[in-house]
Amino acid sequence: MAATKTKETTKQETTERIVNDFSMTIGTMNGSGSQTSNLTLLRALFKMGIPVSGKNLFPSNIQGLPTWYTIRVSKDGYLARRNTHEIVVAMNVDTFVEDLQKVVPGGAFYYGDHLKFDIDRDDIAIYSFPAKQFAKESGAPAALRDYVANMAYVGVLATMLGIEMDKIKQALDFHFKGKEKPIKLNMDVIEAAAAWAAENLESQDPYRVERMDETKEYIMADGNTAAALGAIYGGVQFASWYPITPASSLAESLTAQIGPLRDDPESDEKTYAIIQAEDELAAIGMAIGAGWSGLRAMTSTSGPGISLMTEFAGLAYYAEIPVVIWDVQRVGPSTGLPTRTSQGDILSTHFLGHGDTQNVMLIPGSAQECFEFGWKAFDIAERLQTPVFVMSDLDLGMNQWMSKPFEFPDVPMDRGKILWEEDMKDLKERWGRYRDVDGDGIPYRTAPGNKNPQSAWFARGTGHNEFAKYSEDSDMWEENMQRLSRKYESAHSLMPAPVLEQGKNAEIGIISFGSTDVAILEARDLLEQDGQGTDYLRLRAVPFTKEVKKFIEDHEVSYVVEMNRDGQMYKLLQLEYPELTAKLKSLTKHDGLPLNARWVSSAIIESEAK
Amino acid sequence: MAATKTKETTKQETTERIVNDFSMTIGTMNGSGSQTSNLTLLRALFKMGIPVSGKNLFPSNIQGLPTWYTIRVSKDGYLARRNTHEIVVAMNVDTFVEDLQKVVPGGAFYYGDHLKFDIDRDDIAIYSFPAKQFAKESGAPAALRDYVANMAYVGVLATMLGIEMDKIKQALDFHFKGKEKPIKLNMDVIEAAAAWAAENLESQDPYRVERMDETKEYIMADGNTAAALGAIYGGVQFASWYPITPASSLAESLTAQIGPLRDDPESDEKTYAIIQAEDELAAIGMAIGAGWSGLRAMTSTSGPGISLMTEFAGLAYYAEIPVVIWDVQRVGPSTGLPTRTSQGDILSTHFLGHGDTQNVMLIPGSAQECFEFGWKAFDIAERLQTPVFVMSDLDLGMNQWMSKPFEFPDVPMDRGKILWEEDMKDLKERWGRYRDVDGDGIPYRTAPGNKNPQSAWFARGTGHNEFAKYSEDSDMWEENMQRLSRKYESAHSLMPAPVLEQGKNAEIGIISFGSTDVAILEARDLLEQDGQGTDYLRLRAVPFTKEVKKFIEDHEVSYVVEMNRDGQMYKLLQLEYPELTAKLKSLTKHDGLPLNARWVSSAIIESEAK
Amino acid sequence: MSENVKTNGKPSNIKLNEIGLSKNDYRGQPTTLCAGCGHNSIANQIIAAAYELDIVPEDVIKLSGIGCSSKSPAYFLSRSFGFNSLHGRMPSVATGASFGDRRLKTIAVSGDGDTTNIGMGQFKHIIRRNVPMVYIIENNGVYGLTKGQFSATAERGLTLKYQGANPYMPVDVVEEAMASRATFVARSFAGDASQVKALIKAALSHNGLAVLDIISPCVTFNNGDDARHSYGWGREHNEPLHDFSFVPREEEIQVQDFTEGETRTVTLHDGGQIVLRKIEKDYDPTDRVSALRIMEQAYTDEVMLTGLIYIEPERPSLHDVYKLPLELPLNRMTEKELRPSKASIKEVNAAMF
Amino acid sequence: MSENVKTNGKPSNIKLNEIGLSKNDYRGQPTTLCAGCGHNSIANQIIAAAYELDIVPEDVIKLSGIGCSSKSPAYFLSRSFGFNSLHGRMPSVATGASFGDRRLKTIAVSGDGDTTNIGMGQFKHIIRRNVPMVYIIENNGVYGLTKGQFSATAERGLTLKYQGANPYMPVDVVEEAMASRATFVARSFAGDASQVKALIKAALSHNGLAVLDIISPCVTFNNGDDARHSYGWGREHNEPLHDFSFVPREEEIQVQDFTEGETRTVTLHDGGQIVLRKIEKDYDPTDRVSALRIMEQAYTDEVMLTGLIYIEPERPSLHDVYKLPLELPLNRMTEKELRPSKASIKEVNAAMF
Ligand SMILES: Cc1ncc(C[n+]2csc(CCOP(=O)(O)OP(=O)(O)O)c2C)c(N)n1
Ligand SMILES: Cc1ncc(C[n+]2csc(CCOP(=O)(O)OP(=O)(O)O)c2C)c(N)n1
Ligand code: SF4
Ligand code: SF4
Ligand SMILES: [Mg+2]
Ligand SMILES: [Mg+2]
Repeated sequence: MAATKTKETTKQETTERIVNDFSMTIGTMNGSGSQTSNLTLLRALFKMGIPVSGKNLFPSNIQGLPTWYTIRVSKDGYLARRNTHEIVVAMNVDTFVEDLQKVVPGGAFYYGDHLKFDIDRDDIAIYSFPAKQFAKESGAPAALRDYVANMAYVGVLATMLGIEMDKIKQALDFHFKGKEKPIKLNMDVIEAAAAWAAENLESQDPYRVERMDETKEYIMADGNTAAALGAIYGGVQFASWYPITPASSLAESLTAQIGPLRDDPESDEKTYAIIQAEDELAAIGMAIGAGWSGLRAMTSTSGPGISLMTEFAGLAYYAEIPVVIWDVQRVGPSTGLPTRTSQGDILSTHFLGHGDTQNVMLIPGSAQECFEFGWKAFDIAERLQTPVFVMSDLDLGMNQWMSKPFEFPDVPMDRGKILWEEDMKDLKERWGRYRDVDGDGIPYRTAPGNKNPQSAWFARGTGHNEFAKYSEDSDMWEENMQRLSRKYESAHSLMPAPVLEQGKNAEIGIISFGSTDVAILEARDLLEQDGQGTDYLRLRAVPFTKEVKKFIEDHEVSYVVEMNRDGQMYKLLQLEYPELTAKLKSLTKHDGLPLNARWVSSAIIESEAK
Repeated sequence: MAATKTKETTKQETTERIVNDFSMTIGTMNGSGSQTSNLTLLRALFKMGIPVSGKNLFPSNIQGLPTWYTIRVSKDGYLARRNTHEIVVAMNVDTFVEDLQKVVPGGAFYYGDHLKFDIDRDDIAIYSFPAKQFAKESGAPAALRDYVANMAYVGVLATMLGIEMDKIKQALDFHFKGKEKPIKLNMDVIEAAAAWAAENLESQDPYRVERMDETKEYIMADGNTAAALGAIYGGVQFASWYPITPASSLAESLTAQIGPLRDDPESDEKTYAIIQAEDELAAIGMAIGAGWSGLRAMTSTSGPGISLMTEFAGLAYYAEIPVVIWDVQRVGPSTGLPTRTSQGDILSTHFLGHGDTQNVMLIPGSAQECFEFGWKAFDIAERLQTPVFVMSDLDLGMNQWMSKPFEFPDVPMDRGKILWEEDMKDLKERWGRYRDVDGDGIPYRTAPGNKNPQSAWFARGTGHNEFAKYSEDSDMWEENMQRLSRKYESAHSLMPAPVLEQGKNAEIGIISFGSTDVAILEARDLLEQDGQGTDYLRLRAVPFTKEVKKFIEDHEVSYVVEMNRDGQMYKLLQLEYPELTAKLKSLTKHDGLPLNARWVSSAIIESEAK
Repeated sequence: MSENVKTNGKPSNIKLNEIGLSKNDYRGQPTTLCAGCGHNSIANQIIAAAYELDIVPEDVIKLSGIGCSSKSPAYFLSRSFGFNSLHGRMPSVATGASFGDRRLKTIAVSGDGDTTNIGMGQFKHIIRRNVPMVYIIENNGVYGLTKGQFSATAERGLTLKYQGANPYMPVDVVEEAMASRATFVARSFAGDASQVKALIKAALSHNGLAVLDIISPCVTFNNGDDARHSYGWGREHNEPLHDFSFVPREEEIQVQDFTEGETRTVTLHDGGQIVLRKIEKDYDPTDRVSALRIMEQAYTDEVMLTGLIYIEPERPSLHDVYKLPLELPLNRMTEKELRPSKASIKEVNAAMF
Repeated sequence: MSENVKTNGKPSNIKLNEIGLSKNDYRGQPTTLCAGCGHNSIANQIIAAAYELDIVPEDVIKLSGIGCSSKSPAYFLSRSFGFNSLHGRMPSVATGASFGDRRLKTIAVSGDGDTTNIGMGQFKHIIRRNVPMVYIIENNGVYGLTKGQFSATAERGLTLKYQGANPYMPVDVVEEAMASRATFVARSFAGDASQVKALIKAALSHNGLAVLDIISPCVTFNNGDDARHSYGWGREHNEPLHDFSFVPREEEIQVQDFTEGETRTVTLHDGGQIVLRKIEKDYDPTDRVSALRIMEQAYTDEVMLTGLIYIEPERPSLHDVYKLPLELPLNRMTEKELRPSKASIKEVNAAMF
């Protein structure tokens, strides 16, 4: 086999073994089916009880361009992306040279021996393996061979790192939903490769895995699936969407999962509808129509879609139609980097729509929270009668995360202030669609089909009085807009409070949100090692709850860490707490990659040193 | 005639005559042709040398709903809307009662005697006149009679107030472009009514007009016409638009005016194209295409259109396409009050587009400035290679304003950094579309048709390198976005500086912008009368120039006065000058009416008293 | 329909229909459209049709976009829920809205600008979806509400003051509906009250999307050259404040009943004429090829073909496709129907790996 | 075309065309589309057509929306200016872009999703405007770039993994173009190289909008049921990361030349078949009625009619309507042509009152 000059002679002083603590990156070509191999590795490690995370760095392309998958194995439970690569597996001829350079000194480099390159590094362990051979020998049909070939590295790594074969089997089992044929075909290749490695490769690097007991209480999920499931438990009835990376899989998961959970086996009738619209304008238009008609309605999209929804968002805000809009953020402006992650839509979404608007946003920070906000968003939208934006991102939405199990909603559904026939019988005053009866700025609504002859109202984006009648009256306009401000005030108390993590000897604060959570948690440990204690506040919503103010007040300085260029959340905090602005510092990164803990800690140290 | 009980007996102690200092409101039905009468009054007063302003308060409707026209006559040159009405002319049966109540004690109430109402006020002068009679007697064809009827009040007011007949003739002459027939028809009615009034009405109120010499240096213009003319002098070549109140007349003026000013009498070929698009998405898309192809391109719209342009705005920002977008603001959110004025799109337009964007905005404060920014916007857009938003509003755009004459551009056209064949011959380095050669963040561009084989580039909204090639590279993305930030920094110095008006004993500052100017100027005098000196900074652009910071620093407190709910400019100032936030106070009014000086002065006094 | 009945013991000489409602129960707010506007005629026929069909007003939802035409839902069926949405976007809002309670009838009104300019995409796509509803296009060839610019249905060469001559090919709503394979396609003229009413009734009982292209003259802005001329100087000035100087207050044009197969010339307010031809009696509207043929013939003959042009009654509606419940409408479902059991969450977590 | 000529004194055995350029001068960046994708075939024919027509690459602008198809302008004519705009919005951008220098040719590429879903409105309206350009729709019935959802041109009943069965009527691009009265309407199949090239050449010389609906199979996502089945388990799993497991690397389908009037069955990568029928030789494409007839016939026969279906050469293009200059293009005009004289400002002010 060894057609390449595999410098297996490059021996290293193998110091101690490094167990369950490394990052491994696999470079392949996209569309080559490597995802199954990568997920199998990730899942097997997870089932071994070791904290892991997997990040897919893929191009905006269907087939043929480089893609990398990074698995971080961390006995300490750090799940953020790291910039260092202890183990690299090269399967893509186009990136072989750069992949080789990625490996940290003392690390390990694996490659398929069909890639013929001179290898110029002797500070790392080098292993080559006959990737294509196992596929050929597997008896897989010719058309599937390239695909199965990627299983070779699974087998090789299993042997070299110590990944347990039955966990791999379990992963494949799950992946192929128990279908024997594909499981066997893949397992055969893996086993052949593992056996070959055992016989032909001698480990010269310190990296190993070993069983732990740290993942028992976790599941593995991507945020989009979690969101879809959350929506199902939230009683979603109408979802309209238009395909866009990285949001598509949210709607597609919904389509796939809702039937089994919601269909009545005794009836052919449905309790929901999911429509692929012709574009985002139609997607949100449909959802608003459905929200108006009394349904729990949602749409899911990403930046360009949000931009197209601008006019409709203003209508929903002003006509007070409950609707949930998931923005699985990717890098903008414009088409930007469609397969990279970002938190760049915070400001524009908050102010989405011409005229005065203040949009409510929920910001999940984990897959479990995607589930939770999946249902909670409907409660809030219906309670407030306003569009609720849930700000996820590509990293959270599309990557697999170790997550706490999803929890069944701890409160009954809140359908908000909606009146049906029975409710209207008891009304003492004439009902008015936009009357602020309770002083909280939130009016009562009715829905089509209500047979009370007083229940009908006319929804419109034009000026209206308390009875939803057309009005151009100046004072009426102003009063109604003031009521909407009051409603926004009321929104504060409905928002999920931020999560506070207190540190030892914490002098400084960190404020962050969303998928950066894992990087911040790790960065805090790094900072603590450097003697810098921190408190950490993870925001989960805009508007902010009172805890936010207190946190800023309580700290000399709070670093607002986010993944965009302009410090968008920092700006919102500035606007909310002008008097505290001097205590805030903005730290931003906007390279499209999941945030890296080391960057955070260094940036803070650097800033503190000033 | 006097079928109504006109209480002409209600005599008043006519104190002194009040000359050239009142507001007069005429209530009619829209679609009844009263605009010609109103404008005739306005223009005649203007030609008498008296400072005047006219505001049309009209419904979002074509025919039949109430509309009011308010003319303010002010010897002191105050042109803002007032809430008090010294003279009211009632021609609309639907609003008679409320119109009657509008008159200030001691004021005058005129009405057509075809309106039969009991009149319950004796604190004002009441005049009725046989509005329909003059029209009937005029010999106007039956179909035109209702229309001509409105000229009656012009004649009556001419007599009662002392408006000179030859100035009225001049106004009609202008209005009907010298066409004899309509001029005569209308003039006949006016003269008949005037004669009738002289004979039948006795003045019992103090309000009069007298010739002055205060308007010689002015013209009368609406902001939209001014903007169109400015664009023509700016060499506009491509304008795409979609009808929307209050922006339509900008494009329609452009259509009407460009031919005579730009067509070559010897050739049938054009130097421009104006296209009514199928919607705003297409309107801005066309303008961006044209901008990319090297044309001076623009579009004009209002709130809902701006919302629809969101995605394209992000493309233009990121691909760096020069294009000018006029936002003639009306009241939002949503369809809102389409015929009322607002400054409510400041924040959303600045952040328009998902991802990180910072849009440049010009803010004209007068018709003359609409003209000036009409041409300047192209210079700035081409210099910066970015969309430039010009933020006008309904009041400025659609009402007639006394304005300084338009000034021929004082600088040659700035086409920015564009390279043609000759320019490229001398290049030392390889040209790259997005290279920051000069360190100002502004790259060099080329346009289609350039025959240099190196000149072609591929415009895209996706990540690109300095040579406009597709790139997903993380660092490249970040660097390019940082360059765009640098470009925005460079933009600061290209922006028109604010206008500073210094007051006597000024302790406090007022910051405002756009059409509020006239109200602020008057409010400052009111404040000064109350012993409160003020300095006044009128912003004319975002980003802010250095004068803004200095102004805020130099004042204990600066009131940011604007016509929206949320204090949008105040927020932008807050974001730009966090350290100065404590010195800023927000004063907002969002009732859709042009700002009123008395409200401004009272609000400031009230706030200062605290 | 029963006439002059007594209800609730109160004597009444108002005509009541089978469900005891008078025509007043079907009216809306007073119109604010121009006197003589064709849109008002159509609103009246919606009122008449609903009244005569004994429809409970609360069983109807009414939707529109933005425009003079799109204001009209305010002028009929006050007791029905309504949604005056965004310019060009009624189809999407109506689609979503119709899912709330599938037992309700949906009546949607749009303008030619609303549907064929800004709304072209949504119009074409709602047809593909066959959402069960009546979709009326009040077609006047101009943007009424923004004061008279060309819409996409304006004839090529039509000349309007301030706008010049229209250089573009017109959109033919019926042809578009046919190209998108609509299941109900009809055309009428606002002034032909009985045909309009009959078609609305038919549309209300169609299980799918019914496209009604109703030519509805704008008395104020779409005035042919001659007519404009005859108004004289009243409109001949450039008025930047956009308040047109003269609006003829006329009665809405009404066409006397005429027989199928016949042709009738109608003179509009502006003196312009259109030629209406009613589809022949024995015409088979379920035959698509014939439909295309007569349309092409009408195009050649320069006549406006009116009547039910095409119908395909069998194609399942969107509600059928989505298997929406008939008994308990979606919008009355509660936690019971909508939230999976507490027990199920275990399985979900287990299935997550 | 001259072959094997020497230019600039340098000997060469590369074929050069009349203007001394080799085919390489017409190529673009290497494609990043899937091997076997029909879109690549079309890009090659654009290259061939431009080369054979001796077009100067700098005299072309190329535009697109977003999608796999819309990426292709990067893969031809590197020396031409290009604009990869927004999803569904190429028509508006192209309209504006074409005004810069009317002497340039405009080649625009779009996908079926880009044109008939999100872009339906702009597509219909650019046709009405008759903007002079070649408008190619690379039609594969799916959204390739977002991984295989239905587009509006997908057949009703088409079943795709994860998407279920398509319940909606398909949009027929040719029918839409005809309904909007396009002046040049053609259909072809990506694998029919010579027909594609011939039609592109014809389109390039049409003074108006030329709609080319080119069926361009997506090897990766639009795989018929059987075919999917035959790939076996490779695709039969729910993969949330959206990385489909198997992409067959095949050659692009090529159809041998076949004569006008003939019918040919083509087997796609997935085993599905389409039947192409070339329009008869003596067919008169300037006759609209015939065009409608043969389309309806093809619909009934369930064949894909290919060839030039309709052409109306005389209608003025948008550039004609706007009287754009031919000598000095708009985008080379300077202050001299664009800014009115200083003197004129006086008159303007005087005219303001
Ligand atoms: C996004 C947006 N753009 C523009 C407008 C302004 N606008 C209001 S109605 C209308 C045209 C209405 O024309 P049509 O649909 O034909 O109705 P008509 O008034 O003729 O009945 C326009 C352009 C708007 N409301 N929203
Ligand atoms: C506004 C917006 N919505 C969604 C997307 C995501 N998107 C990219 S390409 C595409 C579909 C492309 O389909 P098609 O035009 O048929 O091209 P193909 O890839 O099949 O060649 C979509 C939905 C986007 N880029 N922009
Ligand atoms: S402007 Fe035209 S369409 Fe609008 S209400 Fe008047 S007549 Fe009707
Ligand atoms: S996914 Fe389909 S359309 Fe896209 S490049 Fe691959 S084969 Fe072509
Ligand atoms: Mg219309
Ligand atoms: Mg496609």
